[in-house]
Amino acid sequence: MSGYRLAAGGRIDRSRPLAFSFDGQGYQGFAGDSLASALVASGVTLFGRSFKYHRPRGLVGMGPEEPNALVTVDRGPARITPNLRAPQVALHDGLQAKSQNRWPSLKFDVAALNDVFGALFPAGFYNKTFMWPRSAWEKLYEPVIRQLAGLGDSPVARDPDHYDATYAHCEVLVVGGGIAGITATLEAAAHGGRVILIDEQDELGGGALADPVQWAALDALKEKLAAAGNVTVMTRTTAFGYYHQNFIGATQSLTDHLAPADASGPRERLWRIRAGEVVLAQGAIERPLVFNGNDVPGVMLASAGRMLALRYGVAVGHAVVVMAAHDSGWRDALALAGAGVHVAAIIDVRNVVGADLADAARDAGIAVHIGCAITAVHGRHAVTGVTFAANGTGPACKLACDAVLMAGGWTPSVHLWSHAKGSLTWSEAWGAYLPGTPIENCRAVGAGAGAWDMGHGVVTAVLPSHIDVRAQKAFVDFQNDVKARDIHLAVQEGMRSIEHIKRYTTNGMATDQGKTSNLNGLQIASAALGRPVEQIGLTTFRPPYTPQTFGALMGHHKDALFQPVRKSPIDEWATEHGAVFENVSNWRRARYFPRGGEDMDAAVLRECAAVRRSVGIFDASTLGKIEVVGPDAAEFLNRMYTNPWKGLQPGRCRYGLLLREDGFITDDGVSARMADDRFHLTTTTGGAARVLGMMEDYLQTEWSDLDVWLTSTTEQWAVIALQGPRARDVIAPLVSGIDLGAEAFPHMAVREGTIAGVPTRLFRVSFTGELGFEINVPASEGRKVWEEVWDAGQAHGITAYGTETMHVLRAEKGFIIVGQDTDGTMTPYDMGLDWAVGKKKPDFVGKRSLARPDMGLPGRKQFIGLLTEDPQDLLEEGAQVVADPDAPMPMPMIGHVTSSYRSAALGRTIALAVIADGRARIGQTIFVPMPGKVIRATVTAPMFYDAEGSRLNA
Amino acid sequence: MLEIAPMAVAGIDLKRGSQPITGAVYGLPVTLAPAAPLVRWSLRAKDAALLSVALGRTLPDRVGTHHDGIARLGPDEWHGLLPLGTTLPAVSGQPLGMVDVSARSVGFTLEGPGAVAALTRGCPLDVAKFTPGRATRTVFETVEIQIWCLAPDRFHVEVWRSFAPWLWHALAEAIG
Amino acid sequence: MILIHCPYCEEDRPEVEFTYGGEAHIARPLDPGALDDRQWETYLYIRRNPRGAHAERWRHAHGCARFFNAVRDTVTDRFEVTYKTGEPRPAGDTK
Amino acid sequence: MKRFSGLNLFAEAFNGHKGWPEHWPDKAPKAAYDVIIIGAGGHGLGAAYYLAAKYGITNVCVIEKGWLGGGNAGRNTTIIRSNYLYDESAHLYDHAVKLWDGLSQELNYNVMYSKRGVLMLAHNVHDIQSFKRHIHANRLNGVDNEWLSTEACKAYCPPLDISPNARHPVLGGALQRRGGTARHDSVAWGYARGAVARGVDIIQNCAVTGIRRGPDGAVIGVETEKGFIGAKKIGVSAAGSTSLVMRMAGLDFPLESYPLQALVSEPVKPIFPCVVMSNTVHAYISQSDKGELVIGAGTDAYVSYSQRGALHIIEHTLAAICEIFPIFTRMRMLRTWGGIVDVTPDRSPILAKTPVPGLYVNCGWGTGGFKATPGAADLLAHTIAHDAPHAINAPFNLDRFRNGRLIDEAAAAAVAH
Repeated sequence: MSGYRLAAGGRIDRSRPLAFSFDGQGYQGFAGDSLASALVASGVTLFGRSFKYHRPRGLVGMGPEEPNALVTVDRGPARITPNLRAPQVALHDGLQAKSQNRWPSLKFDVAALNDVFGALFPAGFYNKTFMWPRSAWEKLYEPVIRQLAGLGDSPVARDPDHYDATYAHCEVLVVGGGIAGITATLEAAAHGGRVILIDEQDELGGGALADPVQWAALDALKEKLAAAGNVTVMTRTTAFGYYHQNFIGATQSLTDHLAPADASGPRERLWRIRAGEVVLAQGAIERPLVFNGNDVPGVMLASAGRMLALRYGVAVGHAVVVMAAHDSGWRDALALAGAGVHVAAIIDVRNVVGADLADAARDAGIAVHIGCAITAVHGRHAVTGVTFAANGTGPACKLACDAVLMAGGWTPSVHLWSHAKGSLTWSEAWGAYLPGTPIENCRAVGAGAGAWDMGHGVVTAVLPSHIDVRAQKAFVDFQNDVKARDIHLAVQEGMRSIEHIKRYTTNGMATDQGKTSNLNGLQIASAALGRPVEQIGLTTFRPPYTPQTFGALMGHHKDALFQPVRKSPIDEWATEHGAVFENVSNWRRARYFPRGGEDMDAAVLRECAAVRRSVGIFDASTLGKIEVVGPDAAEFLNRMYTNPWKGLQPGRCRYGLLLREDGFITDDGVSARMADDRFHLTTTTGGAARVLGMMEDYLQTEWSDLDVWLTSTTEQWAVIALQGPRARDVIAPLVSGIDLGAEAFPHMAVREGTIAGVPTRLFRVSFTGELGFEINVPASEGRKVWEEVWDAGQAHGITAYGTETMHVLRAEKGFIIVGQDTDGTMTPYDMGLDWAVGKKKPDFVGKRSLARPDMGLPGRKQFIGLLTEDPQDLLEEGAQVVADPDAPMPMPMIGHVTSSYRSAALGRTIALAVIADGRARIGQTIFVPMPGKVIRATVTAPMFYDAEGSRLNA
Repeated sequence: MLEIAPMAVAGIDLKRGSQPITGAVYGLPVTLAPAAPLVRWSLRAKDAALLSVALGRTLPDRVGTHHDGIARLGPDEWHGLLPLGTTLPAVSGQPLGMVDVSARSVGFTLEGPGAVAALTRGCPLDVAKFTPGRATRTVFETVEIQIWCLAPDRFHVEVWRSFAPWLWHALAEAIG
Repeated sequence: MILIHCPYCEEDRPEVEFTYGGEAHIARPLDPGALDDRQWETYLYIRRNPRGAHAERWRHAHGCARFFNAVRDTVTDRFEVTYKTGEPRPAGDTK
Repeated sequence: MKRFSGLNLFAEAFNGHKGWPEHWPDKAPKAAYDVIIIGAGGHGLGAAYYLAAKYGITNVCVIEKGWLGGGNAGRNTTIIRSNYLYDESAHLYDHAVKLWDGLSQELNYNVMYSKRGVLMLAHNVHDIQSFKRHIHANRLNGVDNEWLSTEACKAYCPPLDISPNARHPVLGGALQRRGGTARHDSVAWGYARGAVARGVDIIQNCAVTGIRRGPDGAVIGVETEKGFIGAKKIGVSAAGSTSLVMRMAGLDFPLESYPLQALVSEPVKPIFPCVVMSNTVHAYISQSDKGELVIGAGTDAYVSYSQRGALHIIEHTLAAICEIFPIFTRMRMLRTWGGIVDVTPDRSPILAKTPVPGLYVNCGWGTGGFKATPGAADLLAHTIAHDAPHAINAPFNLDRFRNGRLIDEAAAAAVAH
């Protein structure tokens, strides 16, 4: 280990060495180290490459503000995480990290050529070039730019980790576990109620962790926290977003700080916290100084140097120079000296500095240069020295050193405050924005509120220098390579709003989101525009405060728990009998039941033939059902549906058609009147929730005078459709209490009795054109009854069929499927359902819209049948219909195919379509142009089988 | 007629558990168990008194509370959770809506010091303030549920049948 | 996630229990047939869409299941008041 | 206007780039203009550009209450496609796509239009029927859109999970190869620079407070924070704020404004080659040239101008993205933001004359306005210049809400039965 680890001091556990690797080279650190402190201790200065110019970069900060030291951590197969900030990666034994955005190696990166030709790539350069030849952008320029851009590599395999989420509620939430935050927590706890304290670091203390003088007090405060019964403390937890009404999003890291072998349970947990009051104690972030060469590895924030020395026992260098514009730099220098770090000099841009500081520095043997500024930093992969001059313009002095600490003043962290739309006020003293008036029940304390003694300082946009700012490599946004001169260029090119300057230069748009660059950028823009900072405005703070894992935000909703799959009571039977399923809205339904290697066509032809020949059984349980009960039930349905309902006798069923208020069909279904004041409605599978919501809307907000109530019974009833000439024979032995005779129990009737000993609402209805029943039994009994009917049907050659066969059979009869044959733009007249519209009714939902001028004009699409001239030609659903296949493009289309099947009963294909003035075209030939061929078809009525309906009335 | 790649099973095949699961949330023990079969009624009326008479039972009057097996879910809506065998009186012609929905939902119980934390994983209500006697419709993540607080640390959770497997596994994960 | 005070449950409840119902106080005409096309268009489609106080309908779909009305500031998303269906819109908020 | 080119860039490199002039100089408004455009987004700036460049009307002013390109133009997910179902829509959006081609050269401003392809995933039989209907209609309209098998989808977009046991298995997809992305800021800036170069004034940070009409009812100008500005004609292209502006002219509109959120991940090396959309799972995603995954969320449920969104919308969006692309669960969300989208009853735009003489409107683009930018801009300019709509935007009038001739793309997608 090199000599950068101090002999003593810090909060690391020197008795627990940890081995780790960076870019394949082995190093050693101690328990309590971060990856950054361990690498600095090992003499590493070069951490990464910048985004644009691929310049060599070192550590800048020791917290979430770090722009340069981004690494990829590899925790084994499929556990690769890019772009992690080294100072926030807790060291564990066997940690494997590698640098990013370089090729072939960190020390030698070919793309650093960008830097050599950097003058060609100022802010916004990409708008100005790469335009010729036209095609070259996608084929040449963009691929190259993409390859050079990006930082780390994305994971490429499914993440084996899982994530968790929870809500939480408290009376007071404190964000930030520094002295101020802990104090606020204890105050709140004293008033009782639930208090939550969260902090992003792995131990409480915040800035005090770099100030051993406060450790004793800190420990005392922690003991009080532990003693308070109503306080929950969560470390490694980042409050990333402050949403409406004190709703805070936070993520807790649970396993990344452990060696993979020791990790178990979820990797991260999302906390969705509702707080009565929020106390923000997020502290402040130190600002870099903008000067020529301020990005050479080894130039970092003074606060980082202090944190390394006093928390981690690491010297940032053997000869350290502090470049200060703020007293805190002096305090840090003295603290470093006290910890045994050799501080060669303090250079302060100010002409006057407190005598106490100057004296203390001299006493500590530190050379002091007041009123001076660094004009150059020497070294490429590490600092070798600096050149400085009085006022930046006097005679140049050279100074050898291996680290430069920048103390540019402090920026209170007002991120969450701003998420919550609290106002900000400009503070000259801080040279930063401070929290003003909140909107939510929220307050800021500590450094984050500007209520902390950081000493005094001056704000300098760019350090004074004899070098033209255009010639300086003075960086503002390190990661995005934004230099002071880029901001000048943006202003020169007419960018006056800070939002324009930000977007034009990308200042503050890197993964640190401007934590170190926003304020400096603002100052430089202010100087360039000659307007005070307050008039330049401030870019909006947006969640998240720091980048947050997709997985944590995904929470429970992964794999099997992504979304519920709704299954009917018959689903397991279908699975056991080899069903192939399809998703229909959020249900899954058996689509067909292949036997011995059948494909869908073969299976469906067999199932169709079986229903027409003998009997088929079908699971219709997913149909939506609504029980409508109350004295005004019939009146209510009369207003909702196009059909008249008042005349319907108990025990009878009716097909109901439902429109939206705009006159277009939204749902349909067969409904039964069980009693004068009780109806059993059915809806489409996908429409159930929508229809119930729509009906509740009218009932509650328009017709609240009606005495009628709606109850969803979709899941109360399992529905077994038994269809085919033998249907009656199959259930006869199972049914009691119901006369199944054709006269006693005609088509479109309903009866109550029992089947297989289970109470049933037995419907005699048919969606197939055959004699048919729909057996409604309580869902809990669904499978039992299904199996009894199945067994009873064996003697009759009963066949189970799925949704596809159901579709074919109904198509042979021209029954529509809302959502397939209609698309939300079709009226009852378009679909030939005039008979379902109550002509005498003064009103129903959608009636008025049907009278709008264009709703009755010729040329509207109408529902018809199609028979291809070649009976084996199967039209494609969705195929477009034209009158003239030779018309030039764009070819006028008159409609499209909505349903198309092979019909077993007809021994040919059939199709349903909606085409302009379709009913007037019956008998005519239309054309369906497909790639490579045009299919000819004849327009027919949408009815292919048993037009007189003798079978379903049998 | 569209041939599509056959889905052996659409979605991962969750099944509702039938045996109790005991686990812990943040170290607080909790047991998830299927509730015994119950009779369920959806009861609707503008006039609570009329409904009370028709049922021959006293009803809870505050929305969000339950009493004697009946919860008031809304101003005109009550929900009964009653022992098997209880029968719904046949009433007609009155301004009442009474529907037997015994098979529509299934019930789970969550019991133990960790019950509140388990529910809070996916329920946005401040469940800790949900004292015995409270009952309401709410959600667990995207799934609608009813929670009835039966005793301190003891909750009955109602969920529609087809959502039960998802909810069972979500709760099992929470306490696992 | 905003909190909404349900006037029927008489407590603040989380947004995810509710569904939004669009602008409030647009009563369906008693006799739509008597309206001309422009009046019907206005009923169907024309909305105030104000920047500021907005009277709107919500339904406590996963709670008491009732529709109710609210006045909410569309700039801050803050609810000024919620009230039961049928009650008039509280005065003094028509920006 | 100093010409942008690699050569000039090279020359300026030796001159410290001192030679680049302002894109859009600050102007004080003149007393009157032939045309005032309200709203300096891509659509409004583009309309000003085409008025000057194509229709010979240069005495034009664009008034913006904030900073140009700061609304939805700078907040969208930059998706470009034209594979819409109805003839009217297909022609409208394809007009835009044709203009996207070569826009960089026309504006002498690289808008980085990248034809990386837009792939829409089908997850159930209903999706397939709907997509096939689109594909066949597009083919006969001369709009490219092709069906890809499940395996072809995977080949086109390798991060895609095509496991048949997924909650919503990928059954195929509709691919428009000409679809893709462009750089949103560059579009607004390129039009602004081009318009200014042709004599157009751009007045930023100047809210319109009123629309003044003459005795005959026709517009005569606008009241603004900087005083009255006369105008013979006024084009409104104010997106989410359109209802408010139209009310100044006494018009109530069939619009509602909803919050729409989007987010980007931290940048990574190229991993995602195209644009993928899934309506069933509610996700759409692409990767920017910078390397960020650009992800669109759904709209929040309620009318709002707050430009804030709720966390649960982001949760659902990322759950959906990770369901289709499980390799991304360890990626990290860098930034979220919100926009205000103005939505019409049929989810199609309004690009038309209004009942007020001299007042023209372009609004109602909902979540799809960026892709239409050049087309909408050109057609708005045409409609203003001729006081009559172009054949392409004629169907997108206000009358349709009265006579019922809606262009309901959303309804055409229908609902699962």
